[in-house]
Amino acid sequence: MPDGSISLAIMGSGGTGVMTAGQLLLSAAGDAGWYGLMTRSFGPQIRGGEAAALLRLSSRPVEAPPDTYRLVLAFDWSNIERFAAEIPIDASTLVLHDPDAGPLPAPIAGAGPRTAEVALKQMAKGIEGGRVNMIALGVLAALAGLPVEPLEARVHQTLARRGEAAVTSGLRCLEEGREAAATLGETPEPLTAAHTPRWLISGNEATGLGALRGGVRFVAAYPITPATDVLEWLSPQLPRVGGCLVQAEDELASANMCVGASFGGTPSLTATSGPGLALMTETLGLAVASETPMVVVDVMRGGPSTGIPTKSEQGDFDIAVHGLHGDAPHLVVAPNGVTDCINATQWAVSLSEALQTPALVLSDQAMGQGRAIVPEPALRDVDTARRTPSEGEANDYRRYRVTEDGVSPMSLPGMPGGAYTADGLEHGETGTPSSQAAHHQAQLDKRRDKLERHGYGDYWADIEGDGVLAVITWGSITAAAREAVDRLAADGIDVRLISVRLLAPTRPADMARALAGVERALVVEQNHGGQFLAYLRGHYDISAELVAFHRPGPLPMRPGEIVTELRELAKREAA
Amino acid sequence: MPDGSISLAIMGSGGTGVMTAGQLLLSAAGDAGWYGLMTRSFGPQIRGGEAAALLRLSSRPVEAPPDTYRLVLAFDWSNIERFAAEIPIDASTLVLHDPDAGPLPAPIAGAGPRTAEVALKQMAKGIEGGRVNMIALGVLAALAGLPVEPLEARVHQTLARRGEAAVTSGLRCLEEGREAAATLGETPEPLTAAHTPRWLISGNEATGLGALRGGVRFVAAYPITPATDVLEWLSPQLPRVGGCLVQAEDELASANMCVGASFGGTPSLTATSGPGLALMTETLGLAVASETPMVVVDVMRGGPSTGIPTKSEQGDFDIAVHGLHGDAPHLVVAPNGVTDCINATQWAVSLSEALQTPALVLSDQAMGQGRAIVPEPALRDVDTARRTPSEGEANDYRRYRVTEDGVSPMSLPGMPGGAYTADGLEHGETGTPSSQAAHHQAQLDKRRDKLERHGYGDYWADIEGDGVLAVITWGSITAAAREAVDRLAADGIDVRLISVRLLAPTRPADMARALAGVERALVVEQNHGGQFLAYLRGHYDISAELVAFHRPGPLPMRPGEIVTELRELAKREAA
Amino acid sequence: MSTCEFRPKDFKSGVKPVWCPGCGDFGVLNAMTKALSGLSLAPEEVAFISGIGCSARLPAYAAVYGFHGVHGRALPVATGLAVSRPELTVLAMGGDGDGFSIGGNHFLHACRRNANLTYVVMDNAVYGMTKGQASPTTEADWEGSKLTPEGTHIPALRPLELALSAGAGFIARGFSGDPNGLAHLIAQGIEHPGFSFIQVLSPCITYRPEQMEYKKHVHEGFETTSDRRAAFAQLMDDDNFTQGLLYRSDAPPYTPDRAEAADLDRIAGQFALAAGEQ
Amino acid sequence: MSTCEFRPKDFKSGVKPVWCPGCGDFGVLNAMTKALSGLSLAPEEVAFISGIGCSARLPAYAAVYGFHGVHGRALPVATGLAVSRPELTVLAMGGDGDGFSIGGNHFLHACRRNANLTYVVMDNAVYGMTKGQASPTTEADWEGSKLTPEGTHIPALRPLELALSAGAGFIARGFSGDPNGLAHLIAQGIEHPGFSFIQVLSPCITYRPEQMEYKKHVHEGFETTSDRRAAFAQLMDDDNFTQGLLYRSDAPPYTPDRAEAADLDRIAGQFALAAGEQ
Ligand SMILES: Cc1ncc(C[n+]2csc(CCOP(=O)(O)OP(=O)(O)O)c2C)c(N)n1
Ligand SMILES: Cc1ncc(C[n+]2csc(CCOP(=O)(O)OP(=O)(O)O)c2C)c(N)n1
Ligand code: SF4
Ligand code: SF4
Ligand SMILES: [Mg+2]
Ligand SMILES: [Mg+2]
Repeated sequence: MPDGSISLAIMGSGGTGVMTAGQLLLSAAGDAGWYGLMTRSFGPQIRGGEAAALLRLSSRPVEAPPDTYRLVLAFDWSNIERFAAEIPIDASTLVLHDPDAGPLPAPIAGAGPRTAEVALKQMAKGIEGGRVNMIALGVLAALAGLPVEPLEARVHQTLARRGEAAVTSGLRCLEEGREAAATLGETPEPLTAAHTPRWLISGNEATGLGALRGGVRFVAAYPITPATDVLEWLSPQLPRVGGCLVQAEDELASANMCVGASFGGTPSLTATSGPGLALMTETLGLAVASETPMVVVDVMRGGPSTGIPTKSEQGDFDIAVHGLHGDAPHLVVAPNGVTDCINATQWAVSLSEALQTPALVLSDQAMGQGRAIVPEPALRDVDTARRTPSEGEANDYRRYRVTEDGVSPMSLPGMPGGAYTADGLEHGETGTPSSQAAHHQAQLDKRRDKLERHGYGDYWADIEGDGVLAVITWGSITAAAREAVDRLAADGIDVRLISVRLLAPTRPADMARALAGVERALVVEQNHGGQFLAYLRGHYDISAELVAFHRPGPLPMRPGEIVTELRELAKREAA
Repeated sequence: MPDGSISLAIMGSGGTGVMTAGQLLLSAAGDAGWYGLMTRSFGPQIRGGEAAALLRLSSRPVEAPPDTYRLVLAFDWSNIERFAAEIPIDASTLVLHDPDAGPLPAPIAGAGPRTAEVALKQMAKGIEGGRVNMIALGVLAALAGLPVEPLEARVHQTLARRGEAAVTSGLRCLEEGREAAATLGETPEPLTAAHTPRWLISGNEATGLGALRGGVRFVAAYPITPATDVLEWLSPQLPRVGGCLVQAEDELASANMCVGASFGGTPSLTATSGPGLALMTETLGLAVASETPMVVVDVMRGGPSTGIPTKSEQGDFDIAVHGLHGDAPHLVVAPNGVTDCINATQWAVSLSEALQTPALVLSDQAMGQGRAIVPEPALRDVDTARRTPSEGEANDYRRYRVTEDGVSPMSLPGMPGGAYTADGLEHGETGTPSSQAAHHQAQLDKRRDKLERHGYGDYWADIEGDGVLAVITWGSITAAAREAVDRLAADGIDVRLISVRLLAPTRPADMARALAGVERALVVEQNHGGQFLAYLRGHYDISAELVAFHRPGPLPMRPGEIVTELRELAKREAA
Repeated sequence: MSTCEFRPKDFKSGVKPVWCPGCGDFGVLNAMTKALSGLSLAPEEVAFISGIGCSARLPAYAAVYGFHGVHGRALPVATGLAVSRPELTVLAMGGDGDGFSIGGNHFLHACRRNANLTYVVMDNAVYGMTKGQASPTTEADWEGSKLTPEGTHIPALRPLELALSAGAGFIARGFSGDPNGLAHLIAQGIEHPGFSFIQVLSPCITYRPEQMEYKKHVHEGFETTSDRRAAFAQLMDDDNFTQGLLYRSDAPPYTPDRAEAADLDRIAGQFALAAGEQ
Repeated sequence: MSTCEFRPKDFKSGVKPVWCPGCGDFGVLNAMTKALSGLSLAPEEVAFISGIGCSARLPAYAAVYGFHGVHGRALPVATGLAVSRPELTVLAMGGDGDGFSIGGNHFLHACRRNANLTYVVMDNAVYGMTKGQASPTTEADWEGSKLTPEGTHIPALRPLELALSAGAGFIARGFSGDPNGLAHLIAQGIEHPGFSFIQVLSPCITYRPEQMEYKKHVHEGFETTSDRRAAFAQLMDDDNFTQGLLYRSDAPPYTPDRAEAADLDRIAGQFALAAGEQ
């Protein structure tokens, strides 16, 4: 773990307020000028099951999960066997537990951590209206070295609506927690505060914001975990910018509503997860053939089928890139961090509008539901202008005219002279259905060419560092890969990081440039089959040796795992 | 064109009886002991639009389309510009046309064919109840050298239900046609008759038969061109073997009905085309995760989207292999000829049952709706036995038990002690939902391993010939590739043919053996993007140089095109 | 009709229909163009949205904006358009298979949602485009389909009853053989604020040639009501050939929430933390 | 009930439900096991088929054969099973979102098709599993969902009316708070040959805590009829809380054609040509 970062896990059974404690700690850390990330882990119960809040607080921006947790605080050990694998600990971990909760369970004790008892329940009982989670918050904040003021302010703000007594009791709990912490003889990590502007945002909120900034003004929604919060965040925002959201009866409807709104000229989006995406592919093919822009955000979860709805995985690469029937080139964009969800989604909207083809945004549960304190984002400018016919073009208007760059002017309902019928049947330039080979070839070429000929600029990938070794990756696990690269750099081993944001279409020349001089590259992804690796092999000509590193979810991809693989790679090179 | 084969095209506008003439010619040729193939080409009208019957008759089994047509007979030139590209002609072609239909249109005249007038309309008028198509049939049969008896017998049989006058008039027409042909001074190709047993069957019928032989006893149906005839053929057959067919409200229902019936122990199937397959992928993922056997036949047509419903293309490779969300390994089998539709479909059913995972059968319009006279098929034996729990296993029954070969015994409703809940949620061995990493990994491994560890035998591909050059292909265009290889062999150039039947899972060791010694391989497929090529590159380690040859439909892939590419390949090798 | 600026033929595109000669859908196309002309609409203000089927080919034959989508999904496409561009006149259309079989769920929810659009179903009780299979409105004992050669054994769906129970606010039945009457119904449907459903008996002369008799069976009879009870009562006596406007309610059309403007920076502002003060 | 060989608890699997304490679905599970026990069925002769949702988790909690499929598709899975294994007792079940939103089309067609199965919808007028969005049966002005914070503006669906218009032959409403009454309805549904639909008011105490009041609202009232007219009339007066069996018809259940046996060789024989005689 790099200096200036501390990781904590808080866990307990339903109703104990684990998440509230985690959120307060995160926001207070933000107010204190720190950076941080919080993810949540829930049991299968709809409500009130055991839960864990997993935090990492840092002096520097941080989006990767830690390798192990420094501090683990358990209210109780309810169903710990379901959680244990998600909270790696080792001998350096300090496990704080309530003696009332019984002995340390095997999965915890086995790692041989340092332990200390904190009589949370008993202390809470001693305070009028006292709550276990507030005491825990006091303990953890003190052990993390978090200044008192911002935490008290946040607690004050949160409890205020429950009345003064609640506030007093909450602050009392914090204090007792702090005192209990002082008796443990631990020295907090010295985290330094940033004085730059920062945001507190989740990936799903960032995706929503990116959509609005990209110009999306129509959203069709069908709820699905873990994408629902994108839609729920957008719902009250859209009317404020003149847009609207419609709840659809299913994903077939939501995708087709987007087609209809977009046909009318309104940039449109829906968000879903794997099972919903599967239901949308027929309509995505229609958008390809009819050249209708639209954006579908897929917040990936464990698959296949219903899979593991609340946990992250990068298993939808294949369906996103190859899941449409027939030859149906389209855009696939993967944000590679919480903040990047803003810009990447915005970019997807503008590419989709400019290229008149559907764009998929591949996010995932870890990034989407991860809540991070990030540097104020550098927002990219984009203009989402759809090409409409010039006056000249409106005479003899041909909707699917073959042009130099493959993009044809698109008239919108209401424009005189521009009437045409969009069609998912193969068609000639006017849109009239045709089964002739020449028309088919021309339109297939056009639909491919417009994607290949577009200038995507540098934003197609993040390329960092140099060296003959590389990591090639995509999506949320980029943060872990970046941290791994940093750690190797600290050991004097240079590794280039290539995080591909534009997954489709391919960028052969750009990739060749990015990989110039690279001899071996580790291809890192979080799925079982190595879907991205096969794509790189099948669709690119890469001379560097590609070494696979992929494993499925639900455990987050940790920097240390990648460090281990990279060290192997470095050794092989030396040999 | 090889010796002993003749190709003919008959065309005319709606209601002129083009297809009847074509079918009579084909069946009579069958009765005469010949082999042959007939495909149809229609205009966009639902009924009565222009149409062409495209035939190839031969002394030897033939399933590939010809490079050019020897004989073209036009009743009229209605919308010929839509057809011309599908009926290649050259200077050796004899175009027979009715002077009443006006001058030869440009797309025909341009190729500089030999021409002759046959006054079809006028002759028909001269006969009581005379019909143009019967006269044409007489002309063509004579020019093809078809013996008179079988043709007269077929015409007799067909017209009998319209009464004696119709028969007399039909036979009269044949005779006048024959006489007209005699005046043209053409010498028919000397086709020899086979005396071996032969079948007359379409690919879609063969698929239906294969399904029944594989044990399918439940079919759910939603019509879609060009798959409907699979379902329509099966409908009256199923009850005869104790099965049944249910017409569903949509493809979501048809796929899920198959899941339900299969859960109950009945081997189940549905047939569809691209748009319907797109709607089924969520359910296919469910079948993967819940380990429920089922077969989906995709009779491919032009894509993307609604595309070109009546024409052939191999564009659904990607969605078939990669179209499911999450890591969802399953079976994809491609019949490589009309007859092979029987065995390959039967095999798909039995693999699906044995491996408890869904199987896709990738057929296409050309093969599915092509009607061929073939040697009596060598039917493969298969036993479609699902593994059920032994008595010992029924105590402590665990539906998803991890076994050596990855296949777990599957109890069926009605079996005491075997009750379990099948689930698309990730689960432990008993089926109880779980989001634990260890369960996820174990079940993902198991679902992959059972496919990879199975012994598929030699039937995974057809491998013919030897040499350092190869053609790698799949599906219906295998016939054209085989003919191309034969032609090169006649020139002394040896080319190995590898027609892959098991598209998924991959067979790395088998492929390595098949390609041993091959230096360059032409990868031939009928789609725009080269989907199979990318798969071979991405998922196999092939040391031979892979050279792309792919183009979209709707024009059939002709042997001559492949010959040209192979000659190029052979030249490069020599260089 | 004296104020019309565009004649019915100005609403035709000139593309030759793929329909069989004699198909009922020709009459529906005529009725539509007549209705639009009568309402003094300009072609570019109108959008025709369809799924897949013979009948669903209609948009390309009109000179309006059209979208020929995928099978069964005309209504959500039309809903997206109508809701985001409320000033347009949006008509959705297609066949009985498209609308009641694969598209049944969207029909149900379009009736409930009541977005401002008009849905015309050309009902021929058969899948024409795929060459003659039974649709939901096909009689249980029709033996004309190879897929169900002994009939489906499933009673025909009653579209008007379904629409009424699902909450539709404008429910009518017309006949393609009566383009004037049909044009009038369509015009009323367009003028109705909210979702209007018009079932049109439109014979398929190729796969259901017996439907040429429809003209003998159709009869006037519906008395327009805005009382659901009265509407149900009429449907209990319906022989499936009663013509006219059965039911009209004045429920307000669906309009999703739209509020006053905010700028994007203000929206983004919610994520900013107070700068660290330590 | 004296002949029962398996007690209600023999139909429980022992898997601990994920349901919130107090969720109405516990009562439904109890009613089901009670009904099965009362009908003297053996657990292995019964199959529970569901889609996705809190309620759709039910099959795993019963000791019968179960299939927990994908969202909205319980009915086609159940239909495939019931039609191919007619000797089994097949129940489909799930929530109002699963059944009436994404699954609406299958509901419609299951009502029409009349395959022999029983469909129990645990209606809580909310999407519980995804944390509280409006479902088709949610009131138009319910502001509890973040997705539609000002309400959906869409009137709630009336499931019984829809089922009746779609052709269902057994239509009832029960309440999870009355497991005995519900068990009786379920038993009747199972015994009815054909498709039986039972809407069960089953409160979601987490996202619709106000539904705890349901027990005060429910009341007897339906008079079982086999006359559609009379059934519609009762529904016009329904306040959505009337309990009991509303409608039962004696339409024969769907059974696809099955004929006498032929062997595969005979079937293949149709393709053989007479050997060439030249
Ligand atoms: C997803 C999908 N499934 C099936 C089809 C095939 N298909 C095309 S049109 C049609 C039915 C047409 O019937 P109907 O809607 O009644 O229209 P009609 O042709 O009778 O006017 C079907 C099943 C398709 N195009 N897409
Ligand atoms: C295709 C698909 N879309 C969406 C979801 C997400 N999802 C799961 S359950 C559910 C709704 C559940 O509501 P209901 O059926 O009423 O069941 P309840 O939880 O209220 O019992 C949704 C939308 C999904 N699993 N699959
Ligand atoms: S098949 Fe029937 S519905 Fe289709 S165009 Fe012909 S007559 Fe009309
Ligand atoms: S969320 Fe509602 S429906 Fe789901 S288990 Fe809890 S109370 Fe029951
Ligand atoms: Mg129809
Ligand atoms: Mg619900």
